[in-house]
Amino acid sequence: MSTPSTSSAPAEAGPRDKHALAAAIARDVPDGAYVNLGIGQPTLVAEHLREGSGVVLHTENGMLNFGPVATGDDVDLDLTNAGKIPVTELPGAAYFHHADSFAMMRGGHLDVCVLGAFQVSANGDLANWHTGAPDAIPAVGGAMDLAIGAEQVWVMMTLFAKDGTAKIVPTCTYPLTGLACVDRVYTDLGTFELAASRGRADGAVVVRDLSGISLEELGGRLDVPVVLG
Amino acid sequence: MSTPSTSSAPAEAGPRDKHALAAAIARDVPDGAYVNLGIGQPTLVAEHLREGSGVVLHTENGMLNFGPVATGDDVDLDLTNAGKIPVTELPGAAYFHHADSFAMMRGGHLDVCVLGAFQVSANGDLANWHTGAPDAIPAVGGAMDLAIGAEQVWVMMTLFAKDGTAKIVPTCTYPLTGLACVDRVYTDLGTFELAASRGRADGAVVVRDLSGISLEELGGRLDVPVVLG
Amino acid sequence: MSAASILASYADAVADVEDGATVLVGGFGMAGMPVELIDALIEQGAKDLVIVSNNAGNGDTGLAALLAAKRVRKVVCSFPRQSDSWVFDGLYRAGQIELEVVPQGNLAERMRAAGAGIGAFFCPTGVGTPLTEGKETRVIDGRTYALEYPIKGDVALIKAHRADTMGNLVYRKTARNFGPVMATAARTVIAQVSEVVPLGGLDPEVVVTPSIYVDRVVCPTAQES
Amino acid sequence: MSAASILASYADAVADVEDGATVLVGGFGMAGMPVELIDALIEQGAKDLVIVSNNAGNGDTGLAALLAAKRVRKVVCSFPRQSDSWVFDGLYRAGQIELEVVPQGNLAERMRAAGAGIGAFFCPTGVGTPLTEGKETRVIDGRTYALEYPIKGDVALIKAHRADTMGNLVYRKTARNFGPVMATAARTVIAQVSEVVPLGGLDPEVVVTPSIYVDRVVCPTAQES
Repeated sequence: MSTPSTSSAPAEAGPRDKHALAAAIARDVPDGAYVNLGIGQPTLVAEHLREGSGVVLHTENGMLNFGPVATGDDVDLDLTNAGKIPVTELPGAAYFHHADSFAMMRGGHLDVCVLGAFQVSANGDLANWHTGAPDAIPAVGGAMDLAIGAEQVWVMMTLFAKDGTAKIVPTCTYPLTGLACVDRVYTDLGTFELAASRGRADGAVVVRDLSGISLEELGGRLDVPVVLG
Repeated sequence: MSTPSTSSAPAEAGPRDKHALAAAIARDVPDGAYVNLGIGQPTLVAEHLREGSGVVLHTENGMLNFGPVATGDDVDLDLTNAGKIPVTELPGAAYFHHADSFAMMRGGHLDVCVLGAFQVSANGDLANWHTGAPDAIPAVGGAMDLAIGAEQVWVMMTLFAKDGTAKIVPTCTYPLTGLACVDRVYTDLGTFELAASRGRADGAVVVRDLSGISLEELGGRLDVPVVLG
Repeated sequence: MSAASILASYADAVADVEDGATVLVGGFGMAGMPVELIDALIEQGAKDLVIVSNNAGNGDTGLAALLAAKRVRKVVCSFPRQSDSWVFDGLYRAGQIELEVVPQGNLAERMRAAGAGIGAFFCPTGVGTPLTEGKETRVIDGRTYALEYPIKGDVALIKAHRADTMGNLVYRKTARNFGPVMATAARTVIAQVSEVVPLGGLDPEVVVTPSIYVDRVVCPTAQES
Repeated sequence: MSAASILASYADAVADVEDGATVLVGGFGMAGMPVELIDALIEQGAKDLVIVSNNAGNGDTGLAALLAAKRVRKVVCSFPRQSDSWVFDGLYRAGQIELEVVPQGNLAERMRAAGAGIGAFFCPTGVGTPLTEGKETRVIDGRTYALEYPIKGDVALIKAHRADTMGNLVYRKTARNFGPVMATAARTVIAQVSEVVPLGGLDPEVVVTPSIYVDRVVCPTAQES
């Protein structure tokens, strides 16, 4: 995946690591947006938000405007994020109960949520809660609520699984989290716009910010048409 | 209606005035009950609750445990009951918004509500929001929510309208507020148990506390069977 | 949306309300009624409005004045008829205004549904009465319910007690009433308040309407942002 | 119901929980988890329980201990599988416990519906996924919804921060989570708190769960009533 770019498309030196990816996502979050960052890698986005951006973070366990992870004396077990990690409170925070928190999500009041994924289909179907393995214990948490709730649903993931199979697919084979809900996919090798592609007659996804892969190679390794945007 | 009693049934000296009626209702409210008193005459019940009864009053505009009507310097236009009359706040009060307040009602959490009525049918249908007059402007407020919400729905009314027609009827002719929702009817001439009667094969209503009317006269003036309870 | 704008001018706050808009108006009687915002809306001139509010105006001010100015096509409310609702009464009897009467709890719950992304809900209120005539009904666990749909606003005009500079709101006593629900149910939420406090000036435990729901806060003495 | 009883004994508070009861258990991870009430329930011995909670136990204490004691027939939750959910995992793989996975927001909203007297509601969450398979769906305004039913509890065990002597409750930070919703959805609501304050000791503006919802308040240092 570190093949040098051979395409005429703009390409960075190599694939983006998770920090570069988080930084890229953070740059795209509008100032003042209300944002939910999913458990795991998406939480890294918080570290890259511009000082003074006014971005307000939501956690589905009932809070708006939490701050960095708590350390030392700031740890309070009554104040955690959705990953059950102690966090801090910023001025202007608000607490609310679970039904109100999910009403906020389901009602479309969040501007952006960033989620991890196993698979995303070209039309924006999301699979991120269950591998479909017969012996897996299913656990969904708030993933389905976030997938259908936020105004913009962004996925943060590697483009290919460890075994080399693509995670942007014509049709998800893993159990779905939500239908046609993903607007944008940020990957190590490029950023894909699905919202735009939903309007395309050819079913293609639009890629930008290619990193460490050429458009040609990308086209060869994905089963969905890709155009440069 | 002040005909002396000619029956063997127990009867008080004469019909109960609204204060005697309110006092009778107040005596029946269980200690510690959560109660909503409808606009108009039912609000009189509050004045007759025993000191220390622990009864908590709910007002649908978003408050539990309000106190007497406010006077003088205690008047605060941000603190009113459902009749838009300034009231006071007791220790242990709580404020909440309208959706929460009606969730409380609809969810069956109130023990008792006391409502006025135009008509009540023997099976407990309630008509108290609209006379059916073609030129009347319909206005329902919280009546329908209260009618179906409280654990016990009690009606406070005169038994006969000014024109002498009975207000406990086989079937309501006025537009309904709720179906089979009234448990008990307190009137100037007696107290009627409808909840019990709903189990009776003969469709009779059960009367107690006859006041200023005999069972025979009552039976003659109502179109529903009456038995003494 | 981003954190609320703080405005000192009621006129600026309602400048973009469009003809034909559905406007949710807070208050139960005068408690929580955003009188200054309504006055500004009258001044602004938008017409053919649909007003969703508990009442249909009292006396000659506030909502009643908006109605009297012939700006309202339809009122959705629970209790139009009051001793001092002569403006509405006159228009209604003259056939110059539409009325949808909704039980008070359904009014609140239908707006909550709009704010909470609920498509419709089965509600027991009003079953068997004229107010659910024609509605789909269903028996669930032996009880009959009618299907009720969300009420969404283009704009909500509400009155709160205090705001912080982000737009978090707290209310005062029973003036809270419809405000918090309407704040969730409209595309643009405009709150008039008595005071704007600095960021950090509201305890996060007691915020009733979080800033995410609020677009504009209006307070004549506030510093604009 | 009347104002809450104040108890000093967790054992007394759960003494009447019956075999087969549906028990709503508050908390999100350990925040808001009523650990002492769960311990008392283990001691009490009720079995064949249906537990409704966000998770299915962590480590070897609390809910996990209740599960390990084989008192639970079924768990209704959004997220059973965690790094420290070995007790549940073992029982589940051995076929000794039933599991209903519910999206977290549906878990909350279905309990809210139970408390609010809503018969069922059309919800967009999970449409097209295995978790709405077999559910009635409907297209409303171009969007597809699945019909969801209330979840009612016989008992709710929750943890709040402070109570007054009537049973009004306030919570602390994100430990609030499911507590206020569960308090509306169960026939008998039992809240453990850190402190009981005298009547008038809670500002009526900041009460989160009004006393009407609360049957028993447990605090080891409280004077019983």
